[in-house]
Amino acid sequence: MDALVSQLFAGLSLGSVLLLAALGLALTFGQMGVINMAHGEFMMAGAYTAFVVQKVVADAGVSLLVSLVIGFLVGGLLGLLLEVTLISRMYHRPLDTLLVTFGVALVLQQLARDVFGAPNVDVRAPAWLSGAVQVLGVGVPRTRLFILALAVLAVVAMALALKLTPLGRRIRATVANRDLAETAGISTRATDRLTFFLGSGVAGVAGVALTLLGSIGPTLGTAYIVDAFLVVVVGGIGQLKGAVIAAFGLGLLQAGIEYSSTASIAKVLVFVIIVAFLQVRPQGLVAVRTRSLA
Amino acid sequence: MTTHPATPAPDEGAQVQLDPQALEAVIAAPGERFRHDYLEVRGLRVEFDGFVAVDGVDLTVTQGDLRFLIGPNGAGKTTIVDAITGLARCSGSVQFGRVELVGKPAHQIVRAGVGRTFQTASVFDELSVLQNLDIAAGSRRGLPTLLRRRRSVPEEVEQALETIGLTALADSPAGVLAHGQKQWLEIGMLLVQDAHLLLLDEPVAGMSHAEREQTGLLLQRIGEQRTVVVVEHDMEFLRTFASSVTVLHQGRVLSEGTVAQVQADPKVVEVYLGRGAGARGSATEVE
Amino acid sequence: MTRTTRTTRALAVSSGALVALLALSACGSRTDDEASGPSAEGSCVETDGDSVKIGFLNSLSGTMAISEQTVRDSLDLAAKEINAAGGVLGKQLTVVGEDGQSEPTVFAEKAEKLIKSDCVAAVFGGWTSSSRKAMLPVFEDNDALLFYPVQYEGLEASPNIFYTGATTNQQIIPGMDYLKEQGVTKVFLVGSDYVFPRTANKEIIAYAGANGIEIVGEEYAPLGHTDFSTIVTKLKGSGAQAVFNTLNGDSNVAFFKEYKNVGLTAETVPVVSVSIAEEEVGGIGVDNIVGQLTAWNYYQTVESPENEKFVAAFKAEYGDDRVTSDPMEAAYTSLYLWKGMVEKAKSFAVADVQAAADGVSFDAPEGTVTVNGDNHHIAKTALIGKIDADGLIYPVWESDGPIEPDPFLEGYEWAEGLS
Amino acid sequence: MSALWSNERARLLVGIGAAGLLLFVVAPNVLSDFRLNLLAKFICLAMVAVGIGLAWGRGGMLTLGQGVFFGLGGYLMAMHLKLADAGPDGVPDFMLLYGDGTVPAWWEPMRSPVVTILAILLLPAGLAALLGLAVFKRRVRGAYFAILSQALAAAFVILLIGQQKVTGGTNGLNGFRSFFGFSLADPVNKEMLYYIAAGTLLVMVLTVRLIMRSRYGELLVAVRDQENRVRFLGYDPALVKVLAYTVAALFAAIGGALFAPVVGIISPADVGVVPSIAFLVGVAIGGRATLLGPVIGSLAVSWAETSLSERFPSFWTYFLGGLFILVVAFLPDGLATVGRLRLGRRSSSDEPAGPDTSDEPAPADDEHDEATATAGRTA
Repeated sequence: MDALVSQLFAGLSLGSVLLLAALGLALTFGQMGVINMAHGEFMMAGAYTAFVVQKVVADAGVSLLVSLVIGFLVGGLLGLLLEVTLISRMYHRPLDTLLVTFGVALVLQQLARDVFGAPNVDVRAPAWLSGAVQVLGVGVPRTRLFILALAVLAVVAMALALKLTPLGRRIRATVANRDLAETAGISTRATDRLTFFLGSGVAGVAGVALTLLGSIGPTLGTAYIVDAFLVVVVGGIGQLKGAVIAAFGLGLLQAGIEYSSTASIAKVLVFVIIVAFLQVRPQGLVAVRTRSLA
Repeated sequence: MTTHPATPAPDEGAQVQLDPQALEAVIAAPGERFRHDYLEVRGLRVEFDGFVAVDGVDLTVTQGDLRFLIGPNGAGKTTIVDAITGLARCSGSVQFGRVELVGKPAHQIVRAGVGRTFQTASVFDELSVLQNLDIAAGSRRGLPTLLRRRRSVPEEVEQALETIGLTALADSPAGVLAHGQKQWLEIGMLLVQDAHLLLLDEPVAGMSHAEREQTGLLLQRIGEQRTVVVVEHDMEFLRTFASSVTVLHQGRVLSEGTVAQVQADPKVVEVYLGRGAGARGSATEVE
Repeated sequence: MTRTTRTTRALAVSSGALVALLALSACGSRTDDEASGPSAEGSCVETDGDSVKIGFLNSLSGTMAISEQTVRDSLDLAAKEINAAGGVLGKQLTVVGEDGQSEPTVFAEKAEKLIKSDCVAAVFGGWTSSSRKAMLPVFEDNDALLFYPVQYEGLEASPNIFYTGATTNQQIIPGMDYLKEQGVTKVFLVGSDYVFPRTANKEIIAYAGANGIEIVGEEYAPLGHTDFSTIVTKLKGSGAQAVFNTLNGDSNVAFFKEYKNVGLTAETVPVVSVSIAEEEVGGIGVDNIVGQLTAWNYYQTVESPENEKFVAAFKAEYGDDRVTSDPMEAAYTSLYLWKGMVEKAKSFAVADVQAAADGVSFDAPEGTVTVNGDNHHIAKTALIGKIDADGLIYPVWESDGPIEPDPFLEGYEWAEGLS
Repeated sequence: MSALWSNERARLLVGIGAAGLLLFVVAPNVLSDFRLNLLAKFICLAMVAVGIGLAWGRGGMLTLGQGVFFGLGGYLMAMHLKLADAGPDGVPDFMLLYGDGTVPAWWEPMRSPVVTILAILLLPAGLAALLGLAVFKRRVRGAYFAILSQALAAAFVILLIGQQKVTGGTNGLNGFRSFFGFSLADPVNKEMLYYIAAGTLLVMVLTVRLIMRSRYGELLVAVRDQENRVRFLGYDPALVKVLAYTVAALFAAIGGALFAPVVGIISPADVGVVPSIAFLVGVAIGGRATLLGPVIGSLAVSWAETSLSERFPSFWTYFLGGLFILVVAFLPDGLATVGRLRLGRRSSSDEPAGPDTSDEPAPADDEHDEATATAGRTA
């Protein structure tokens, strides 16, 4: 029973990490069709932001909260820069954006290496996040709960923003029908930029959160990028709902298989299951049936 | 929503001309071949994520008919074409030449004799005009033939080139063609593909007046032998060339008959000139 | 006409491959033709002038650059010191540096370049097992010398390689000896999924079986794995009294953060790590790892005049904030050992150096080390260290003097049948 | 027509002659043994690039997982070399060290050189065909295909590393002594290996040339640019794509099979996600859709990496990354096409083909959940 509950939490926790990593992608890839391989590097930038902020703000708790905000801005601005300089020219060539952003990822990694040095750096976790709390008789690390909460918060915030704010409406209108949105007086260019800013900003937040769990180094992003894309693909394009289900589903699956076998086998099996799944539902879990030809 | 891209029509005096004589060579086959070909659509229904785009449409088009589908935006015209050709998933029944098409993959529907064009002329821009037609003519080629290079121009391709007046441009990339020429190329591709049922989605969009005239005559001639369905907004074109018209509204058949019958139908007038015109912004399409 | 054209073309295209195959069978030499040694053409090393070339081959780019750059630094330091002291056999060392790019194939390629194009007398470097395995045939085929400075999984002894890091009986087994002395009876094994951890754990399991220790779990994470919640959950539920950790690189950070977060501590369940040295401590975060144990043969805190000199020289060269670690020290030592061999042989020739190697010793920062001429490893003292709040590691236990290297564990009864 | 044809033929013969002269006469005479062997390695990598040029440049299939096929070819060859070195009924050294000292049953067939060569030619290509059929029939394409192929490479590497007893783990397979009976320590044999690689590359380039100029080649471009349009001409685009994908996999496998003896090692580091993308870099820079662009691009990048990265490791990354970004973003046809007159609009990647759906109803503004709002604009 204990094992079951703790594995459930391990799966949810892994799912929340995947979700944070994939949420920004769900926006940029899902809504705009841009395959941003540098998304992982935006997360890396967020993580280094936490490192830098902690140098300035001594208190670990305060600096974490400050970092979340600044990390969002750093990730977002990097994304904005990328959108304005490169991606805006390439909306009709989705596969080429994949390659270009891969090049950007390489350069950003090297930049991090040159600026912060190749060795990993450390960000201290605040005292109120250390240790574990008892949930259903199982010790769950507070950091994991924090990230779970953060992921849920981010999803809810994004869903609300898309649904309720004028910006969200503009994004949805643009995604749904670019020409019509244009004629309705929406600046689709500005909307694209904002969408990309938001999506990349969430990557920055994810990066800050990841400092609580793992290492902070130039290659931090590469560990997550493939998984994050798989979440979006499995979830179904353009679907926050799908991404949420996919992230937690894959998290639980990975944790479950890992518990009864090994991490390596779990990883391979999850990949195999995803490929098989896409055979059955190439459009992902939650798909919008349209006349578009994807 | 503007339907017609503001593509400049090719120069009025362009040398390019359709060649009806050559057409005769292409479709010279005895009319017998097409005798039993007719399109029969029953209870066609297409749903997009809860939104019903086509709702129980019945349609019968016989050989020799030049049927026009009209209706305001969102009426489901293109969706019907999509459903017939296997692009949109649908329920109901679509039979052509007594072969059930619903449920077949698109390429097999084509092999059953159904051909279509797209609203935005979709030809292979990077390939030459000749290559475009050659590909259209070759869906039954085996792998050994495919893996060899083309040594000579197939006869039907040569004739189609003449028919659509693009012989001189045979080796130019299709991407450089004027809009109207691309539309003709698409029609040429349908001809070499030996389609018995031709579904044309706005074939004269963006064409000059003279080009429309020529295209209309071409379609009329083709329509004598084969089954032709045209989705079109251009009312003048319709009045000149349609032999029958089906008016669609909100996914249903609103009215059907000759041009005169349809124009006199009060329901049609209501949809086009009543509330529909302002709301949908399609007044221009009605003239 | 068509027919002929195609035939002609087919002929033309296949002729290339055909010619190559024919040529191969005509002038290629079969393996079984002759048992000729590879170095038929002889070495191209220049020893006539007043300098001699040596090669340093470390990853300066890619994932391993973090670690290997530090090794390169200490190699450079040793070369500088040796040159300042008059060189080797009166000849100044000219260093040819190459980047292995963290890729085994590049290591093989660059090793060949150093040997064949640069004509170096010896090559120093390599870190991962795969880079060493990739270079091994190159050094054997060209009869050249490699000095490899990193602790590794053992089960290897090439006449063309000198291993100046620990083999398993100088690091893994002492680590277990220590745990046994502490009365630990239940050990959990966690490692990255690759050759070193798998081999090490195989030996640990055999050791445990012979010493009444129960292995309560054995878990492997893919390289670069960052989510350890499941593994740590298993660990926590296993009743382990100690953990033997062979995780590599970034995974350590995620592992120790998770370890701490579920409430495990060095006091309740200590972790013995064999891949965490001084420079990794900062990246993991001292908070997360303080009090945990490591098994090495050298720490910056070793108290000896040689080490004080080494640390001081290193800091003077590269800055006060730099730390020294076991692989760095082993690399530093390797250059001095080669110097000792060359001077004993009074020759730079590979065969002479090999012949002179046995018994060459050096008062290294870690203590006196001696080359074993049979297996080309060196005798070294094992040290168990504890990570302190200042980020340094302090020895808490040491073996009874230098341990003779035994890469195939031939001297251990329990290890029979392992290899 | 006939004049053009013979002219073209003359150009072809001159091209073959020049390439042959360069590869078979100039290079072996100018380069040292070491450099020649290096060139052989680059040539093996260029073989993958030729295949990618066909699949991606001509067919629009951006495959981020060619490392899988490269690795399969390499490992199959390496298995044979290890078994051959071990002698009849012998056990490869690493299995003695890390495994239980027995050769697994699925290794046994590789003792035969004939079976090995057949396996190299058939297994990876067969896998590609099966995979391609499964994926393309379900119309998984564009970005989805790219990501899926990347995931495949990631899974392949984890599998290789995890099965150390039978694959050598991270160390891979290495330390080959002979190649079909010829000692690899002998420079003469290494040189012959180079000739084989160079000849093979030449054959591959000519094969791709034949394919590009065949009707199938035209059809492939048509599928790349307007997949649905091709479907509505009565073809099954999946089959068209599968063939090109299979050929690309075959080339990658042969490249891998020669890579193992040339370099002396095949390991997970050569076949994973990053090397798989690295294969693309040369192709993109050289010119993905051209015949020679991928080959020359790949050779040039390999060469530049070797000669520049050791001196300027950090600068090299910026340079390569920057060049890659600029070429893909602003010169999608690669450096091979600089100065060539471009005719017409070029859509190099697979845009959604077919009709724009302009009479699709505009989604309601805010009543529905995101589901309705987020339709459309997918690749």
